[in-house]
Amino acid sequence: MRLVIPLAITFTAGMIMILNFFVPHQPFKFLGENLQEWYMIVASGAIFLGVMNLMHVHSRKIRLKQKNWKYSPVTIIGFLLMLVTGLIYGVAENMPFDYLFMNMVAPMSATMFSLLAFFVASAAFRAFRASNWRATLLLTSAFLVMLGQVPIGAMIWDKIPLAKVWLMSIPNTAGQRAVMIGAAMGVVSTSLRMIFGIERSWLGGAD
Amino acid sequence: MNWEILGIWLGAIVTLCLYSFLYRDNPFYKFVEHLFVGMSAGYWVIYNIENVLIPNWWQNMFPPEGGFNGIWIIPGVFALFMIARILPKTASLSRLSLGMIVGVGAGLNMVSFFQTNALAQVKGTIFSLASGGVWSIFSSLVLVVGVVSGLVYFFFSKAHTGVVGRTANVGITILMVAFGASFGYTIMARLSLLIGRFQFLLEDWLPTIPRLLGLGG
Amino acid sequence: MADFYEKLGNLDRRIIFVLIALSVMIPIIFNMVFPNPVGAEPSRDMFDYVDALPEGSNVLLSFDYDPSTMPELQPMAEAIVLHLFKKNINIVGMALWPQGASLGQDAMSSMADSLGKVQFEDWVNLGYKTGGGVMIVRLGSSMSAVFPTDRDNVPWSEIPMLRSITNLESFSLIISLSAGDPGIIQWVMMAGDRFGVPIGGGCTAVSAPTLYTYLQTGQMVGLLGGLKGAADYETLIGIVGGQAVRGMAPQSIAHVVIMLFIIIGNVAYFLQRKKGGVK
Amino acid sequence: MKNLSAFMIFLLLSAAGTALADNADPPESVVTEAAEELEVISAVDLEASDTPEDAGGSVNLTWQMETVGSDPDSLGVIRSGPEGEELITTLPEGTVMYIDQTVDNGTEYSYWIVSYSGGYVQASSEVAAAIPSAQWIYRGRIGMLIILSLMAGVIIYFIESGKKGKELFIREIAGLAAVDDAVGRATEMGKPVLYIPGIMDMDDIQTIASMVILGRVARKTAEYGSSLLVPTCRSVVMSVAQEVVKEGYIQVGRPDAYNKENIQYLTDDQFGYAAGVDGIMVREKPAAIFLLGTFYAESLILAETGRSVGAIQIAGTAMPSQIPFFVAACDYTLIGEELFAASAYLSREPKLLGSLKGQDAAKLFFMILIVIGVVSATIGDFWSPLKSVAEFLRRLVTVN
Repeated sequence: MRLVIPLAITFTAGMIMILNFFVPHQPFKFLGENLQEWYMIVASGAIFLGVMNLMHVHSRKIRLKQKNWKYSPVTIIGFLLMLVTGLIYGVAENMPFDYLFMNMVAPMSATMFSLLAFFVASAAFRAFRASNWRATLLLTSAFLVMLGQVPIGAMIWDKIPLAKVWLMSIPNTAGQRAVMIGAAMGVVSTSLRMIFGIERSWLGGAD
Repeated sequence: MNWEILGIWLGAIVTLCLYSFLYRDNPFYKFVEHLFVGMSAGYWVIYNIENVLIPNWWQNMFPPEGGFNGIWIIPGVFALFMIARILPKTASLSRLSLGMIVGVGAGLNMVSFFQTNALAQVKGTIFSLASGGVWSIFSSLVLVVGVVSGLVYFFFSKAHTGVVGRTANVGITILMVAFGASFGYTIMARLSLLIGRFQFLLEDWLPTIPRLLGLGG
Repeated sequence: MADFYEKLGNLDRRIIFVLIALSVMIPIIFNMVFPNPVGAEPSRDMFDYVDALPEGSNVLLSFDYDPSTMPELQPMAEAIVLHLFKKNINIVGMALWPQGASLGQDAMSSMADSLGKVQFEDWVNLGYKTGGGVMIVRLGSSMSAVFPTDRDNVPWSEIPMLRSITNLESFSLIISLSAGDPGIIQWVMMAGDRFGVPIGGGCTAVSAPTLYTYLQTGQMVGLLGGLKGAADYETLIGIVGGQAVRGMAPQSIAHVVIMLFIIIGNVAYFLQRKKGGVK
Repeated sequence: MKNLSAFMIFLLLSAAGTALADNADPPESVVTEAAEELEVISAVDLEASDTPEDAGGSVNLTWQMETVGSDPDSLGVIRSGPEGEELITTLPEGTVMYIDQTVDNGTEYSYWIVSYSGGYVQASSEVAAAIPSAQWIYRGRIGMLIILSLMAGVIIYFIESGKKGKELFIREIAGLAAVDDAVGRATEMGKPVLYIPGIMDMDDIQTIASMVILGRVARKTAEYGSSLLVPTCRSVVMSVAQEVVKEGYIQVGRPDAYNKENIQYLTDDQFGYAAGVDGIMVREKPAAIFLLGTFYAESLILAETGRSVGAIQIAGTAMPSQIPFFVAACDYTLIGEELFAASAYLSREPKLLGSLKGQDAAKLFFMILIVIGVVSATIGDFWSPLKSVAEFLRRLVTVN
């Protein structure tokens, strides 16, 4: 019983979403459009669950004086800072919340993102070794495309940028398509298993 | 107090602290990492309230022009069920909400993946090979063979031996070429991000130091 | 000696990090500009096509992007506008993205001012219209039905340069500067495939690979991909030290550094294997 | 001084000039009046039709404007129906279409367009009528519906035949064969296992697939007795992960070893999450890291840091743009569909293996479709009857 009702809800919601795509008639149109919004609301509301967990984990760390507990207050204060400024002053431009976002959260995001420039370099150095013929192909095509991206490629041979375009438009498209079509089959089959309750371990139930 | 300069300094300090991670884990990184997690969690809570809960839920239930729309109680109840997890007694209610979320996700993904990832890609691969010069024909052939043999690689119920094995080998080869190309191509976009951060540090932040020390304008 | 190669092969990644940082920092500090030779690339095809257009032809330039992709697309917009003006080609600007209209206005009016081009005679900005692909199909039958006025509400009939224009077939070329959807794909499918108008364009580096297929099939005459495409166009029309070309200096050095590391890694790997130092 | 008086004269002159210009207005209005003598243009070729493929309650109107004559100030749409005749909307001049969404299904409505000029109706179009109705299917999606039902049928058939205990073969998937080793190694070294389920929410099918795999991994860690850390980027994913892991521990009889605190939410922020997970990696030094689910740019930030702490890394995603980075930085990578095959592979349950066979049949169908399509399109260039075969196949897979 503890699984039957959730699984029935899953089945109903899943079927409505599928029918909504094929059937313009009511009630599927109404239900389909509403369900998507309901989903958004439930997922957004759930964020409180997450932040309660975050606060719980860090206050526990402080209480039990676990390793690195001294940093936990930073997380809690940072969280409260954004929450309070957001609730009191709102999110309009040039208000404290926006100021903190623009001058702290956004630069932190941009900096984390930019770490990738270093990591692509170290990953390329380590992974691109011609240890077997497949690795050699991976290495060669990456190398050619990199050469084609910058002026030095055309200086060496003016056909190199063309090789880059070919690699990107032919083998890359072919590879991406194969991955995408295959993945779509996996998605259809996984969705079916969910909707028909064949796979139920995600509910914590025995399967 | 100059808020603009303070903002630049805050941005520069957190930037430098995060970069220090490249050397090794250290107290500066730990501090900013914890700050980042906390602040961004707070940001997303406010974001969800302002951009989803108020416009998509509250204002639907209580329209600004007055009245009450009872159907919007349903998502509210589902959201409460979700949050009911914190109490062990009511925790199992959250399964109902999970059931709904997974159902919507599964149904939606099934049609959209099938449409854009399968059918649209298959359609893009149905074309005449006999156009353009020799090179163009060769390229088209590589594309079609690549897609088909790539799909063979994903066969699970056949051992990769014999003809299937050889075709799957062609498939994985093309996949490797594709991955290499994609990797090499993305480097430029990643470097652009780094250039952007360094421009901030060198062109926005550094010039404020002499100004703060009272040197120059 | 095998020990040395092993060390080389397992180089501390922090050395790589430092070199990447330096290769980006130094060109910024010294404001370096590198030569940017253009090979036989889609950007050259694009340039050649525009360059071969006869004087006085009409080109539709659609600004299908917003500020978030400006670093890549705005240099393209400026370079293309400059080229068209220099060739005395009339530009009809429009946008499939709301904020594109004002970005296009910036590019066209600043270039027009410096070259003495006259609004409504040499260029016009029709502004933004919603509807994407469906709207483009309508443009195929009548331009003035979709754009009764230009961006500043000047009626179609009062704009001299639009007298010769009825529908999409009045244009010798359509150029879309595209950051996503709607963008080049809609122009190719709706304007190119249905009405046979040649399509060219510029796009972000991320979306370039998907669009290369249209070059293969001849559905596009040329394409500028990302910063490199913008830099190519600047070089081809003879701008020295343009925005995009300057951005290529740190890119070039960092790419070379990464490629050198790949070479070092492989040399070390092979020498080590030759000595039997590796499994 | 001389300059100043010259300036005054200039000012006076220019003021006079402005006044003169003001006086020049009347002739212009004469021109306008002359234009008004032309007949105001009316709408022609008015067509009213039921809005196709909708839930009803809507009528599409399209028309053209006459080309010769003076433009009206505005247009009015008049509707005649059961409630009588009414002006339903006024539109700016130059408009050529309108959708009336205030009608009832099954009732006939008549429409005409009037041209206003100077506040009066100056011209009127012909009348056009339509009966709005609701449709039961999007016609452009019938092909997709057929193919999808076919595939669903095949997959479900194979699942059923799997349930009946038919022996099913499944090829080796290197990344999944290594799961046991990875967990075992972590146990030997006394280090934790880190499981990262991607950054998307529970509505994402890759996250769902990842949760299923997490259940299997949890059972292994429970059996071996190593600890399992699951930091998540979404609250709902955290909840599901807690359920799944707890269940896994219960199933192997180790509910005592389950630690809820190990499954924690960090932040919804993509890079905030990456920063937090990087911190966990360098401090907890896991011996095995699983990166399974939907990943975007953070994929390499996580994988490179994981690599630097010396963990065995098993990654898997269906995001084509991120696979190359996992291939470069991880020990094993599940590519695309392999991620979805993982739960079947790890559990070896016949019904799940059956669904894999169904997927293979679906792929075979598409491969045949592509090959027939390409061959007929190519030969069709020289022998036209085959061209229509290719066209048919393209239409079949076209979705509108």
